[in-house]
Amino acid sequence: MEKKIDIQISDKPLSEQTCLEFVAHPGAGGIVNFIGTVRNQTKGKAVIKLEFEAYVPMAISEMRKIAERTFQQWPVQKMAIHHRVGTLTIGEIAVIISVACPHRKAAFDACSFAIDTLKETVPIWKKEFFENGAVWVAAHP
Amino acid sequence: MEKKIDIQISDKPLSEQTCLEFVAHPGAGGIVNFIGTVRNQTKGKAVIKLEFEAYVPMAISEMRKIAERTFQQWPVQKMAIHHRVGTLTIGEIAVIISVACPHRKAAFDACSFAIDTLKETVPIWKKEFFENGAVWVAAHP
Amino acid sequence: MKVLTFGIAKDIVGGPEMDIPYSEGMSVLALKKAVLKNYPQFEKLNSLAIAVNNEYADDDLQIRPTDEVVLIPPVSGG
Amino acid sequence: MKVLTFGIAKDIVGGPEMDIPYSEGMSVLALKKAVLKNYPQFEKLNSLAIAVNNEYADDDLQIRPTDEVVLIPPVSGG
Repeated sequence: MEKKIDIQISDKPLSEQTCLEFVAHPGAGGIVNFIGTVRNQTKGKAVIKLEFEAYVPMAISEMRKIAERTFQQWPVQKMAIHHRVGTLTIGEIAVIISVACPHRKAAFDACSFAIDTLKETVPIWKKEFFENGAVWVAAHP
Repeated sequence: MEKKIDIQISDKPLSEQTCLEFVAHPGAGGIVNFIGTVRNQTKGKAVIKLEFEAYVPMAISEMRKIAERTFQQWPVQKMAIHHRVGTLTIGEIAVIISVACPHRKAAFDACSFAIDTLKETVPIWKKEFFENGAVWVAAHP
Repeated sequence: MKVLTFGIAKDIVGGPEMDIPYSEGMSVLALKKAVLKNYPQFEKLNSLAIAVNNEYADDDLQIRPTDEVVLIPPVSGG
Repeated sequence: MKVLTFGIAKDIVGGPEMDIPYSEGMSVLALKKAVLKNYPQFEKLNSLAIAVNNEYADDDLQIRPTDEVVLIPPVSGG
């Protein structure tokens, strides 16, 4: 059976082209890609770099669950979720979520759901490095 | 001043990579790309190919208006709208809209608004070719 | 007056432009009526707009002889 | 019992795992209490979950000696 879901965690730069080629589908009319990139600041403080750490087997499993829930809730044809780990500098891609659907509205909703859920459930941790110090994002109130 | 909007109409294959490179911005946290592709069927009838025709100067002008409205309504940092014209086969990319924002919610909303509006206002016409005949999409009730 | 056509309008008219008699101060509405009189098939379309100099034109806009005038049948880009 | 740590949990514990005394039939809740007793800094986190064999575990799940047990501090992927 044709593979409908592609989940990857990688310490190499992510490729939107790879995601797009994976989700390409002759019945697709709308593909929505979310690309999360490293911002140069957080609450006004300059960010120098980021580090992402993952509990890889569980992160893969949770990303797959998100994809499966997305397929259940919308008429998704194909979906890719790629997440980067390791050290990233400003502008680098941290995550790509690509969703192909027959029509665009579902693709927008499904992609938005997927990134929202990823940020809530997938065991990946982001450390932001500033001029003087570093913090694990979202760890403390 | 740095160019914030990139509008293109082209008879060559569109490149999502080109759009992504254009919208890349050190302050961007979320980039949303919409990619409209040619579907293999419409209401169950097999589509063989499509032709897009544009009234180019006005189409460019209307696409620019959409981008400007999008910048007014959301905290958009950069935006690209590329539309293909000429003959396209199944799976080819008809349109790409890329939007970069500091946060993802705005990027989703802005990109969705832009493609909805493009379909309403931009003078581009799509002809679908079937086994036996062809129709200009949306022309008749 | 030369009026440019695209998409289904080109098919209806049988070419990339049509000729409509122009009169000084002619409105967009008057132009639409003249088009419909010459080509009743336009009645069957979902909509018919007129662009003057690359902008959608209101019915009461007066057309000047030098304007670029275009028939805009229902659009379907994207 | 070995408990793996990631992110800020690794910093608090000072390494990629911690050792917690295991007792037969120990629940996830009991494990959490033991972790908090040994490392009070975990109280300050927004949340603290436990994963058992790659799944988020409910408080009443009983941990078996062969399970892979991981501390999951607040996630921040994407």
